[in-house]
Amino acid sequence: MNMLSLVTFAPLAGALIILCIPKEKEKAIQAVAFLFAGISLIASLAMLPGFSRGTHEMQFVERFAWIPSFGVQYFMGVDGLSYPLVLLTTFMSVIALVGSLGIEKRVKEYFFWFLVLEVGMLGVFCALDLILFYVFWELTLVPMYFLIGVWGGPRKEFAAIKFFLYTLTGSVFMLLAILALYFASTGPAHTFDMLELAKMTGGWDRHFQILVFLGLYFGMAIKVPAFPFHTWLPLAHVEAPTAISVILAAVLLKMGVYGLLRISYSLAPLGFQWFLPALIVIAVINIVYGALCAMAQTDMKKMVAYSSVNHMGYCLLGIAGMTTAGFTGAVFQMLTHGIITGALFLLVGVIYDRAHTRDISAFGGLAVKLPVYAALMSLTCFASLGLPGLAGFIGEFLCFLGAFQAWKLAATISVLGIIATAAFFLRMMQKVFLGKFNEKWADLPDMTARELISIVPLAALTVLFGVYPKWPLDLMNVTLTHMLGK
Amino acid sequence: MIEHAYLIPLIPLAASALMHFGAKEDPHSPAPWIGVVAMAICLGMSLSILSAVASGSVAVPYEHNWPWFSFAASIGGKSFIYDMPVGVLIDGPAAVLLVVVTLVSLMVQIYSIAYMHDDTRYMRYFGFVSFFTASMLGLVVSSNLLVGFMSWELMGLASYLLIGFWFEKDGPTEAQKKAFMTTKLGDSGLYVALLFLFAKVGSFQLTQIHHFYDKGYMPAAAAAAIAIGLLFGAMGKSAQFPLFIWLPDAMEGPTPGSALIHAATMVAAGIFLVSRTYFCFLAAPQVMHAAAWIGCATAFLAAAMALVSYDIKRVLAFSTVSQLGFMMCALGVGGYTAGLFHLTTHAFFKALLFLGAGSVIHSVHTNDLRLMGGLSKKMIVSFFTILAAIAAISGIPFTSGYYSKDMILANIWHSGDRPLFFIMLFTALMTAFYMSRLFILAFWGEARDHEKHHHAHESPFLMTGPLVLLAFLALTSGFMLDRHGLVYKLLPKPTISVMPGEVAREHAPPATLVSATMPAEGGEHAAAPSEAKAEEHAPAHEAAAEHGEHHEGHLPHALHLALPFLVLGSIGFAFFLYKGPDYAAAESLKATFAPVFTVLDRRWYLDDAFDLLVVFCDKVAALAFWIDANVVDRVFVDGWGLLMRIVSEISNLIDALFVDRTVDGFGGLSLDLGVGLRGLVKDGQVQEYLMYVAIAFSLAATLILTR
Amino acid sequence: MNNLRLLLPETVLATLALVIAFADLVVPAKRARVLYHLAWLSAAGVLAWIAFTMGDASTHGVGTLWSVDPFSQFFKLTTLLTCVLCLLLGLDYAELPENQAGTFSALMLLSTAGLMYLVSATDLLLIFVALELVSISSFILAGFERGNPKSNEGSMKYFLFGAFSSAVMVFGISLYFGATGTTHLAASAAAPGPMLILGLVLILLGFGFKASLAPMHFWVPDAYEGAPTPVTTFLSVAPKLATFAALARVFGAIFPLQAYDLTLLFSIMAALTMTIGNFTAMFQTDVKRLLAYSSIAQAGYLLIGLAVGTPLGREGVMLYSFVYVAMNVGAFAVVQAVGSAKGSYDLSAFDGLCKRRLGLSLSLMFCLLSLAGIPPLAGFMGKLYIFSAAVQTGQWWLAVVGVLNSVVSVYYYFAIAHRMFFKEPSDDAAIPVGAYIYGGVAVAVVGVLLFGVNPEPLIAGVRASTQILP
Amino acid sequence: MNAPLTLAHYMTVAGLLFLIGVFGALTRRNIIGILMSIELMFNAANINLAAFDRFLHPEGVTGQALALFVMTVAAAEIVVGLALLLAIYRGTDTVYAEDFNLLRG
Amino acid sequence: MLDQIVFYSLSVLVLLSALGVVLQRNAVHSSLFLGLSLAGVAGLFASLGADFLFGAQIMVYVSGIAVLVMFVVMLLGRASDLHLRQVNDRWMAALLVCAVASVGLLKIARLSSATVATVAARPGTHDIGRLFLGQWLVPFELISLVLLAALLGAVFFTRTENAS
Repeated sequence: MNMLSLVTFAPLAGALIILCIPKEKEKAIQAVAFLFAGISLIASLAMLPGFSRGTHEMQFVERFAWIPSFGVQYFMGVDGLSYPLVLLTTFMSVIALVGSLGIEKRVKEYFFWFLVLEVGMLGVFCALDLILFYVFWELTLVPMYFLIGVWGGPRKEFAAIKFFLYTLTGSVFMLLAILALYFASTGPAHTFDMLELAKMTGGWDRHFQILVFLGLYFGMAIKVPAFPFHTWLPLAHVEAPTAISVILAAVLLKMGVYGLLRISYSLAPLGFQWFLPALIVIAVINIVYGALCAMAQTDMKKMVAYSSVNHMGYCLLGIAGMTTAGFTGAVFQMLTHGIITGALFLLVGVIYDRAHTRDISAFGGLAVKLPVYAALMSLTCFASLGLPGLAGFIGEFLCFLGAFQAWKLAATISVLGIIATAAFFLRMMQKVFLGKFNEKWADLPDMTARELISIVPLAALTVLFGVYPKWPLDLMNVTLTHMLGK
Repeated sequence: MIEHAYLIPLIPLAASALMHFGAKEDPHSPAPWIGVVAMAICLGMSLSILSAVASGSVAVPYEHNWPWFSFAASIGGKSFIYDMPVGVLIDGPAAVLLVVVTLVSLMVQIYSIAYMHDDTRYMRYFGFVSFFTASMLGLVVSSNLLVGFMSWELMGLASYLLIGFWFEKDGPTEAQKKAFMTTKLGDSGLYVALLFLFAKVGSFQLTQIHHFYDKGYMPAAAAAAIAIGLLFGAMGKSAQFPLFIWLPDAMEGPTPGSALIHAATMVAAGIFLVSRTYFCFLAAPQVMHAAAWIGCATAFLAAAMALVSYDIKRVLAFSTVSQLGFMMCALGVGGYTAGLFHLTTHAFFKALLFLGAGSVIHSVHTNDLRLMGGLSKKMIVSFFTILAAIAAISGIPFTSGYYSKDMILANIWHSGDRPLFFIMLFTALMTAFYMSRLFILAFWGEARDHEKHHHAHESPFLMTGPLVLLAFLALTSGFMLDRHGLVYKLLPKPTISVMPGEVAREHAPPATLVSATMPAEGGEHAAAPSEAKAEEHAPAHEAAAEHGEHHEGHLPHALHLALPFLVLGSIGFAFFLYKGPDYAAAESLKATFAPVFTVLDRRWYLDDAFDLLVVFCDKVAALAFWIDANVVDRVFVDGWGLLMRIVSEISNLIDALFVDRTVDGFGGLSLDLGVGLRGLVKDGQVQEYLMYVAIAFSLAATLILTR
Repeated sequence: MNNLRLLLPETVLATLALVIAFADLVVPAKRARVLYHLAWLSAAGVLAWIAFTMGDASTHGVGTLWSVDPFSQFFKLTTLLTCVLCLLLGLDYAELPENQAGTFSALMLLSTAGLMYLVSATDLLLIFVALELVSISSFILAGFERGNPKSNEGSMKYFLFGAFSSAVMVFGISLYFGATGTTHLAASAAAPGPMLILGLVLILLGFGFKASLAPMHFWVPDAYEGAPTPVTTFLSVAPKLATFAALARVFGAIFPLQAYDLTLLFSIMAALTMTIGNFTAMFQTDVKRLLAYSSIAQAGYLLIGLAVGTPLGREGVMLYSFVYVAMNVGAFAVVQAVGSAKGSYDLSAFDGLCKRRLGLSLSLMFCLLSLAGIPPLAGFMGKLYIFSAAVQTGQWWLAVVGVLNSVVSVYYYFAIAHRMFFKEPSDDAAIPVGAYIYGGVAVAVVGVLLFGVNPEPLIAGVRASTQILP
Repeated sequence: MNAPLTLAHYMTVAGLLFLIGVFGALTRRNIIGILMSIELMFNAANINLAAFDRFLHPEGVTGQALALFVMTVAAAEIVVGLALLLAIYRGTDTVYAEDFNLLRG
Repeated sequence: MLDQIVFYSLSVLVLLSALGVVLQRNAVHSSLFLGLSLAGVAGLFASLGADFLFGAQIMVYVSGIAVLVMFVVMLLGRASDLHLRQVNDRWMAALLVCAVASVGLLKIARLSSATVATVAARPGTHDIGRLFLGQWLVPFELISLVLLAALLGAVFFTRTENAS
């Protein structure tokens, strides 16, 4: 059975079915969306027993010629790097769907675009052919444009087009780099096959690899987002509806880091090494500067958005270390950042839905009134600031561990970012939950069942991965060791 | 029993979870007893472990590890899967600390049942205390530095929760943030040290790291860096200068919680960390010396602040800081045993002091010493127990403090650093002075505020019981431990047989081999031979160390004899100044040295500096965001807009040459080029179109032909 | 003699055009619509004829002034396809004078026939005459809305521009003749001298006019905005693509750019065309004008394929051309439906279209996305091919300009999407959509999606049709 | 003056005539003027063709024949142009090129 | 010598009357100059020995097109036009463009130093006919389609009843 195709395209089937349902039948539309996202989730989980932790080879491979005259294949497969991200995607999609149940406007279109978006995201992580990868990569843009632009906040339209143009600019350069790789490939015919291309890197000169790397990097860095290409992120995050912020933070940003590891590193190793000194500087800037910017925010959502900049900096830091620990940390950090920041956005959405403001200073003492909310928010914030025992710590620490071997000074400076992260999260908690209760919010209800359903699983995973990170780590260890071993 | 040591942190953790999630808020709920019982069990286990260790019936260090998780790592370019274990490592100091922590925590919890009875979040409080204790116990037993670090950080969280327990008020919320942030600042040092250690050793296991150091594989520079990092971490948690600013503010939490923080958990953690990684410091003598001076500065500065404060809890807090300075100083001069000895004794008498102070505050509803006075008549148990504690902390002969402080001073004396010694000696006398002052103001003489005095009453048994027990320990623990050199047996100073740099680098085995060849499990087998080997290799060192310990145990005879009299003199001076209802002598002295008092009152301006730092950070953050919104976004978002602008300027220029047209600037998404190009057809003049064609082709043709 | 047989389809089509032109005199005005049907059926018949005989080698060959080869047949197919679709759209275009159906369809067929001659021509004389046939028919078609001053004005500008270009081109042809002694296009006859080069450059101007290459593009927005929408659709596709075919033949197969040092000129023109088209389109508020600039930009992308001068580039041009038919016709068909219903082609006419006509909105969206080159739509495959050709020859700067331009294009394509999906409808007026428009849109969207997801048959077809006979 | 006539002479005349035509097309305000200028450009090409035919390729008639085609096409062009102009003149009452500016931007 | 005199006088006639075409303020004079210039071109054809071309030029251009233009000028002309500038304000730029272009054009002219070649038999008009109906049949037929299209256009644009 073609599991990966099932996982990837089940939501597409759902999207097409939704198109056929009259738009008044909102319940049916939601049900279909859940059904097909659920199929995807279950199918991806069903791969878990069959997924071998002991090999670095691609698994569940599907391959047939797609555009033979151009050497393009339909080539899907997962390994320890991509499989955890596939799981993250299917899981977070279902969570975000729960978070989407509050959508009341143009329900049909919303779920249609949502499912299309999920197809794109899953495809990116499964594709092993560069063109296929690029197609899926771009496929995420259009749904995202609509999801932000129709269902977003006050400046949604500007945010949507900025997101689109910005990321598209990056990805077209990536396309050029992909084409350059194609023409550099040797053998009976040119190929877009990532695995084949990775074997040929030895024959390419350094100059070429640097150019290719830069092209690829431009696309990836905007997605990550790495300084100075990060400024679309706060805007997009702030304007997007809650569930879409969740997806944006949890999955979309991961595509950039994944691309760096899967493509930039594998296909232009010399370029990658050439770029490392710059990458480490960018990582440090992302961490420290992102945290500082977050500190200056009064809007909770924007603060969380900047914290994403900060957290993706850890991923870059881990990658820049060029050590297995760093890579492991980066991948693990992707997972945990997805879960934690997803939860954070959901939680910010909860308060926004009630109070219609996200201004940190508008609240005060809410812990008395909303104990469950306060507890979950605190847990998530502490997880996000890297408190040991919660998921954020392991990834962050491994990133540092990996980077420190190569970049002692940079890693040491980055540690300051941890402090700054703690500072802004603590301040937010202090202003919102602690202190004197602001009587304005006297009739704020605590969390509803639907909200709990979407957030509690994330909180549980946060704790679980914090105290027992073995499961996700075991999935990726062998693959990452092999990546650096060659 | 020792094989079940892993349960010691887990039981309170489970109790905490149970109390958090399993019980409803209810002042009459018996649920707090869950925590008490859990702690009692832990205390029992700890005592049995301690006795086993003391009697030598189990071999120490005892280590046992379980696999936890694995991750891919690489050291020196070689990749391997590192199996991170989680485990326990019990040695003498750990065994002692277990008893201290569980005992103090037990006392605090029993005491709190009465003390916190009326609070709305009664249950939550006990949950926090158990959680706090569990984190500390985790640090104590952990065989693995990373797990230790995790416990360490969780302790930070616990302190955050406990200090901010009354979060409706602004004071506690500020204090909790300050505590968390300041210790976090220190933790960053520890963080870097951990990274450095792993980068060098390829393991987080204490025994393996010790082995690595023992063989002299660690380069001197790295050793110094690691030691600095560890020291920095300890400075944050153990409130050393200049990071001690959080501790006085931490008073905002419930008083029994403060007792826990000051006696058994937070502040002890830093000292314990230094002792746990003492070999790292031994390999970096300069850092040790710096640690001694930091301890000294801390001790002196804090004691000086304690001289002038009228807030009973603050005086105690400053005294804690000061005493921690003593411990750090002791560790810094090589007085390992003395430092830990003082940690132990201090735990008892400081817990006692806080609980006693809590009892007093509970009774008179104020923290202000000036409003107390004459309480000895009303609160007889509190009076005597606090008297015992003050005797101990002041170093009255044969109380516990006398032994431990004596040993510290002896160690400092033997380090040969005379300025250090005399400052510390002076600080010891200041200790006696301010504690006596506190005592006199609170209990002696006549009541100054008769209303409060009238309401004052003795606390219930649940509160006085722990006081009595702790008073007993404050008086006797020093004597008990000092007898027969038990303290040296329980708290032996670690050694390293080869100093860094004595082994050529190339002889060092690849670091990965260290972790690869040393199985994570059965660490006790691996550790033991290394210990044995160390002895084998350096018997001379060992003998010298042995000799030194005994020698360092004593001050020169004259000093040793003079010390009690100096202390008594200091106490007498306090009586002289603060006798009488309006302590006129003290007030006149204060008037004479007003500037000094102001400086002390302002706490050496360190808090102001901290506030400035906070403001500065806010400014930096605001600046960063401004840059982001106004520079980065402009330049990079509309990123290539810059390029477009240039192109457009050029096209503009060409345009102007022929048709004299200006292009308006255009905001938004840098549509300048578009504007310029659009200008070409602005008027819809067909002959203008033709003109452009003619221009283009005449130029092109001419260029091609005249090439 | 002369291999006249090879040109049979064109000749038949031209004859049918004549028949329709004269039938106009006898068919009563009420029944004039029958002439539209006759016309599109004729074109469709010829289309089928060529399609079915395309693989037949006997239909290929070299004539005195022409070569019929798979390459030319491919472009004849695209031209005929466009013609059929535009005639169908014309059936649903109310502004055309009813009683002029014969003239209209005859002129459409005549220009189509002219384009078919053009793509096969290997002689400057035939090229010139064919171009003139197309031009004169187009001038008239562009001015076909007599009552609309914009239509007249557009036609006039188009005409003046066209006449000027013809004159320049003729001067170029005269120079070519002077240099070679013949009008036949054959590299063997021509030694690259200054006269030849100047001649070729001036001839290029004539081609550039038809293909709307910068700086000969100025007429495009005016003529497109003024012309009846089906004509705009036709003009934006068929003459452009056929001219590219002729350019590929002349400046690719016969006079390789590299040998005549024209690569840089072509590259600069390509870059200019894209940039001007895209950056100017950003400001348009009239959708037809916007799409006119977009079609200029598209010509720029196509020119990259020629500028690289490789077989891959030529394949790219062919692939892109075919895809371009679908996406551009689809886009214009929706625009025609909305514009006719609202009586305005202003962007605001599209406000909230998705509330009224979700299908139309999505179709237009797909076509626009395809024009922007967003995968997995057909336009992406075209762009992929074109840009890869540039990358292959190392013309990096051209590729970079190209991709950046496709980013810019998103800005204005999405301005329409923005209107359709993000705005509220301004009025409650119904938007009637004719059956023929639905048909055209359906064909276009299916093409855009199908060739995007599964481009292999198209690529195979292109690969099989690259052969250019001398 | 006495130098034998060469191709260069004719080409110079043709070139100048062409440029005069271009100049007129670019500057005449009256559309008929533009049309006439374009006619001059066509004629310049024809001079070229006839001269090349005579000087370079006297053995054939290609040049002359080509010039005949050009003539025909030019006639067709001007017919359409004048008809168009008449039609527009009826609507707008102007023959000046700069008045045609409905379509712009 | 005669050749030279004929050539130079015709050239001067052609160029001067062409200048008259583009510079004359009065459109009627302009069209008259057009006829003169075209006649001069016809003379140049004759001097080049292209007799048929000479005839065609006189028939088509001088007596056809020039007259047609003159009709239209008179049809559309107004007296007030005489007082208007007939050259737009881009003339300087146009002059510059022409100057630049002349560099290229004169350069190729200078390179062409061929003199009149003597051949045994100059092909005549019948060869043109043979060419039209032989090798160039298709363009020859096509040109009739061009004329047909122009005819359709002329009819379409000038039909008054359609103008609404």
